[in-house]
Amino acid sequence: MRVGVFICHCGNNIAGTVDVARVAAEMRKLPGVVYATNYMYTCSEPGQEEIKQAIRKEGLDRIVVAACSPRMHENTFRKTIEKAGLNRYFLEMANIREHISWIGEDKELNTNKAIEAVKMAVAKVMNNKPLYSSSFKVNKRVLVIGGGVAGMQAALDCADGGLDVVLVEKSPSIGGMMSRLDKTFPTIDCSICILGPKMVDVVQHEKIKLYAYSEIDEIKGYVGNYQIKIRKKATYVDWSKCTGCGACMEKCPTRNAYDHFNFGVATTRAINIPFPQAIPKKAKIDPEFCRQFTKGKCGVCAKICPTGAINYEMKDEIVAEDVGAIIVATGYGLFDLDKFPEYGAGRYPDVITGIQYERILNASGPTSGHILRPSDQTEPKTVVFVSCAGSRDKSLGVPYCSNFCCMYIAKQAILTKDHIPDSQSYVFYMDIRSNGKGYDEFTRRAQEEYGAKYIRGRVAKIYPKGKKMVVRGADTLLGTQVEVEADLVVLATAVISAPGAAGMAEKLHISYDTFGFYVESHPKLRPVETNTSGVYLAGACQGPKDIPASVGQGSAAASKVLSLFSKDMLESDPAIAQVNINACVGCLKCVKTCPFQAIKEEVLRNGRKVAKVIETVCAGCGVCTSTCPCGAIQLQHFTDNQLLAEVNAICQS
Amino acid sequence: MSTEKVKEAIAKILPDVETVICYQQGFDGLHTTPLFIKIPEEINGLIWNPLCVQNLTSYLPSIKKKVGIVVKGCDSRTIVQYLQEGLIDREKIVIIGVPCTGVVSVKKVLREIGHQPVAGVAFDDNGNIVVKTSKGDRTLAIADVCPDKCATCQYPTPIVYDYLAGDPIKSDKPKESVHEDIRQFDEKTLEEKKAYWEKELEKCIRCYACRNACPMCICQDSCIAETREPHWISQKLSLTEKFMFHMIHAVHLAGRCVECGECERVCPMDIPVAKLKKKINTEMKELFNYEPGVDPDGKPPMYTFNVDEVKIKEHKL
Amino acid sequence: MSVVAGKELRIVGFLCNWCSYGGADTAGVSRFKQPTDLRIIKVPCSGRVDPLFVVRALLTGADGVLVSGCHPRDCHYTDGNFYARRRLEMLKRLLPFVGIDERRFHYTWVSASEGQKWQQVVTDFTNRIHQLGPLHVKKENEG
Amino acid sequence: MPDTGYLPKEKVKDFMRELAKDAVVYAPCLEGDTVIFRPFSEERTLCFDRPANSPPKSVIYPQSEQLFAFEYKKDPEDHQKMSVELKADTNVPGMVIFAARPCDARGFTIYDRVFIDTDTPDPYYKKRRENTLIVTLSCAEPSPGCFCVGVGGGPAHKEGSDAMMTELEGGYFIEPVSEKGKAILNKSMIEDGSPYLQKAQEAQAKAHEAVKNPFETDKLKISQDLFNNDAFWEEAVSKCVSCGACTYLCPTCYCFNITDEQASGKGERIRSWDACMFFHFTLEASTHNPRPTRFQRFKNRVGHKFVYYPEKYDGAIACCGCGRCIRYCPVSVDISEIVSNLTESGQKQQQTAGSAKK
Repeated sequence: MRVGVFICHCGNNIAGTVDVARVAAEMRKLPGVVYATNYMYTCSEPGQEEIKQAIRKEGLDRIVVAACSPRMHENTFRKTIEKAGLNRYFLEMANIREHISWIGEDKELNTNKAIEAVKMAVAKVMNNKPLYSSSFKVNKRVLVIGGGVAGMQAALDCADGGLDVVLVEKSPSIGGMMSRLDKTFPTIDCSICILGPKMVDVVQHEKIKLYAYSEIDEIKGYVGNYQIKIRKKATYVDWSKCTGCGACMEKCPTRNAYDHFNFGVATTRAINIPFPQAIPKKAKIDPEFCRQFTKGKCGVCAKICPTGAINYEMKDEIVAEDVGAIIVATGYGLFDLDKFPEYGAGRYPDVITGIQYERILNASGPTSGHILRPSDQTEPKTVVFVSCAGSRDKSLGVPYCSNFCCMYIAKQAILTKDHIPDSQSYVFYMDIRSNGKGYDEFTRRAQEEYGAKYIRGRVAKIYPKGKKMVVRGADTLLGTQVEVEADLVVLATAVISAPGAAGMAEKLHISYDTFGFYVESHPKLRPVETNTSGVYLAGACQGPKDIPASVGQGSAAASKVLSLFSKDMLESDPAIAQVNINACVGCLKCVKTCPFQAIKEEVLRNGRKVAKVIETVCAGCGVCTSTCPCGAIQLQHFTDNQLLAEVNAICQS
Repeated sequence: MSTEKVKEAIAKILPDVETVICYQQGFDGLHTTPLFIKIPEEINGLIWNPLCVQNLTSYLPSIKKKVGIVVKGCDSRTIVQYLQEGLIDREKIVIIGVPCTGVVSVKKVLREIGHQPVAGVAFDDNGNIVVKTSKGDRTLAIADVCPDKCATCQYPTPIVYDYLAGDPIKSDKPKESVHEDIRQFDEKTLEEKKAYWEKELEKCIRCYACRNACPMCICQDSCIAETREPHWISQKLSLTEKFMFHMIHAVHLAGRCVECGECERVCPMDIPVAKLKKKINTEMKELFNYEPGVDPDGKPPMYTFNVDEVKIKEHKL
Repeated sequence: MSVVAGKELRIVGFLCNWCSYGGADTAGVSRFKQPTDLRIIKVPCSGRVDPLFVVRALLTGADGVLVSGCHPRDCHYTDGNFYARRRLEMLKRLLPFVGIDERRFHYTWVSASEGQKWQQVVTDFTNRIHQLGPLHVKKENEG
Repeated sequence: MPDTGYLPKEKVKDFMRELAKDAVVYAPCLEGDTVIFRPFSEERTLCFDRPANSPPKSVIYPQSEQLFAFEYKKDPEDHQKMSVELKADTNVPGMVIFAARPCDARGFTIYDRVFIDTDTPDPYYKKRRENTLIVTLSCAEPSPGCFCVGVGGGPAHKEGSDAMMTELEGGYFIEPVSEKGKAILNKSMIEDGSPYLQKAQEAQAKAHEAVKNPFETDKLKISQDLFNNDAFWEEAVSKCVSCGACTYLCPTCYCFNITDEQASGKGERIRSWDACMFFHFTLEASTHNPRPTRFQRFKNRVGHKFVYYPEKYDGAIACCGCGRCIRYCPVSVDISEIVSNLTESGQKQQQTAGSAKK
């Protein structure tokens, strides 16, 4: 065996705290290693060329690259050695950057650790076997989860690219948060006016199959071949008959149903169409409030419906869809008002959230676009906006910035002045974050042209005084206490992950961070991919994002799917389990523990029972290998002998 | 004694099976050895007494034809565990259960009589074994020379059987007593325990009698103690390798050991190897309320999980 | 010597590829300083970690072994870490019975985003092993 | 100098201390209930009253021994060049096996034919054998399963011993067998043995009487028909669990395996006992195994001892009848019974029994 070792300086990233030349020199002393060198940037074009040259010149048959994390460049170097004629699995990487040079300060210790890490990689690579991918057919359908603006954009781009799209939205209408907004910054164009046509495009696109008011029940399979179970929630209205005429809604005797679309700013009927532009424009019954369900008798809507669409007996229905890729665009949630007892939120009707204010501003909202405060339906003259209501507050578990509040507060201040010219807006802020195109100009306009008074400081307390709300806070620039008597207080509540985000991630087998936002493959270079191949991210499910960013990511995710589907066949990862039938005793414990049902029983010609791996289903976790008592089933590339070689390299030297 | 009842039961099932596995007299009075009965005449060679210790069920998985087998309460746990793990076909086994009041540990008897050659053995009606040697007779209470497992036996009557030779017996041993020896041993300091195992395992000659006699060691010819692919241990006779082998045996039996004690009974060097497995059983009981070989519908805990593990707490650093 | 005598002890870490290896990467990217004793072996899933690897390491020279995987419910392979949890807990309880201090073996869950937690785990575990000192392995007895 | 010696019981330890001055003295010691040959030291408890669980064979023929250590070395000038450095430690201290049983000592003579009396003697075995003095203790009564007289030995058979002790009331009568053995009579604790000669001979004769010969003849004759009959073996050893207890406790089994163990460019070649009872013993690299079943392996064990070895070495049986394989067999397989059934007289008995069955 002729092992070649390449130690990367990574500029000063590694060489700064690791003596790379010494590592290379030590490696040259190692039996089996016939070539070892250090190089400034191994991942660079000339760096890769050097590897290829050395393979040819020195006749290397195993390669170790000591550089950054294999999560970064393993694929790069696999391709490099493949080009030089070696099997791609004859590569091992030693992570001497993330795991060594960046975290240790002592150069001597770092260097020794790097030597050890490379020795382990050499020990492992000498046990590597050539592995060959097989290819399998791709199901060129894509599932988009979430029908907000990001999901819609992704669905449309995929559909326009010729793919069949299954779009699943959990609420009764697509449109997401954007459909609730009044105007959008920094252009002050009408949100639904630009979103509405997109929504229509979605529903009319022949390549898009829309499941509204539906949720993902189960996801099985792997890239190219996912099996999805979708739960169509019972609406109690047969949507194939419902024309969306609204007669039922008009006659429904229950008037106090919670209005999810309007975030409780108004009430709605027990049977309702969420908003005029809803797509699909179909009615659904909210059994929590419907008298037919709560009291057992009513039946008004059933009587009134001209098409006889009402069905109180309706049950959830499970439908199956097979797809080859998944775009996750499940959006975000908002911090609960109850988290701010000091702001009286939830107790005082005139302390509301930003999104509730959007609905009040909106012409199709409950107040028909007139700004009326919830308590007495009067026009507020003094409006106080409180930014960072929860955001950037470690004690509330939201240390991050919610990204777009600064901008929508400026927008809402402008709109308030537009609606009520003699009004005065105050904005309590920590910092103004307005770094998008045209954003800073916009916040300045709010202050300079629309006279919004920006006070840098936090609000300590809000309490009622007569009909007014007193907002007491600090002005940290002046170093004084401020009190504003407001008619209406709007809290820019923190953006949090969507409810149920963690559960969805678990179904998708993708990672999520402490806050429930989904983790991308690489924060810079693979921003829409996840670590589960075939699953992509779009929009605020990955982190707080405004509309342009969400749309951009939707398109990006779509382009990833399109490029994935540009091939008819995909290559399978050969690092899967393999059974040595001579050693297998047929106890089939591996069958019991395989998380993917990828192992089955096979009877050999001599009648002996053994385990058999279904190659396309095996995901390569290795649970079977650690289950098998006789080592007969081995996860390729992570076999017992490979891991033992690493253990021995550490423990026995 | 149940000897006649066992013989009757075997005569009854013999036409229906290929072989009936039971016991016969061994090379001396203290030892019995398996008897494979194929024809009725061979039934006369059978014996049944407290020296019938060996767990005969370990022959079952390798036999393809229909067999009959004689089991004590403890032996029947192996059958239950085989059923849990799908290692035998219940249809192909006819079980003659014999309620048991306790067997005799040959090693303990030999210790009592100073390892003298035994001329003969008899049993009286008061639960004693009478051992004849050249230096005279020695009467020992069976309860004093029984294997440790008998002292805390919870299943004197077999858990599964097709025929029961005798009347069922209920255990009179408190349930808490079962793991008492393990808890007591665990009270020792780490250094004491380490020294204990080093001294004991040092004696190991790696003959693998413990493994080959173990009914739950299903790998047998594929055991990783001998393979090089994978190469877990070498053939060196170092303490480390001996230790490693016994840890392999114990870990592979986690949640599966039916505590028949065969590993310990057969060890020519008298190493208390069953203790390691019993320790894991104690933990399996504590963690998952699981006892191997008791419930045919049970699931071995290492091959299943709960999303929320009530008893497993996250460990702090 | 695999470790720098007097400064380091031998600590072997088995990290799952998707969460904890990523978490260690995150810690690196964030330049969260850590002790240097740990040697990392990458495995696809904590469910791949046969408890016998831990035993082997502790018997042949490691002073401490750390296993880290995805948080329960968050396994890239759905159930791998559920199996790992049971097996590793079993091992943790078995070790003191054979005279090995169970504190020398730690298993935990660190996600790819938890760089800071990883730093804490490595620092605390390394400190603990240093407090316990080298694991005295009896000299090989040929016979 | 007298021809024989006498060692009073109270001087045994002194005598052993004397021997230990320039040799490692391996003696049967009690550990729990187990008797094992251990290097003698003051804190050990000696146990002479029954044969040790394991014979002292590992003293001369270790269960695993390093043949040599190797290390791959890189040429400092040219790292492409590599050499292998070999190191063999052939130093063997002087050793004494003390109070082994005559059968144990006789076992070594079976090895000698294989490892020493050949064109290519094994240097490791030879050196250890030559450096070892074997002082045996004749057996006063047989242990369970003993059948030494059936294979040409006996409780006071001297083949293989350098000197033999016979226990009498107050001490041990000592007969030197070899030149090496004679030397111990010089030790100060040893008294003149001639007054005890007769008593010792009586004791030895009595002991000989007490041992049963399962074959009822001194000239064993194995029936080839039966030996080559698979059905016989299947029937005879269906209970065998195929472990290595019989082999590893056997003073005459010498099969071994050679393996290399290597990590990080250095390692060792070791020779370790192997056992024909193990599946892996004959497993070929192709995965084919000529002896896949337990009965085939057992047949080999019996065959080696009672057929193949005698064929090769002038009728010498490779079994010393110590009975350990019977005593310690997990399932009480009795090799003496099997061999006795394999003889022509046994065959006749079997046939009559078989016809009665039918």
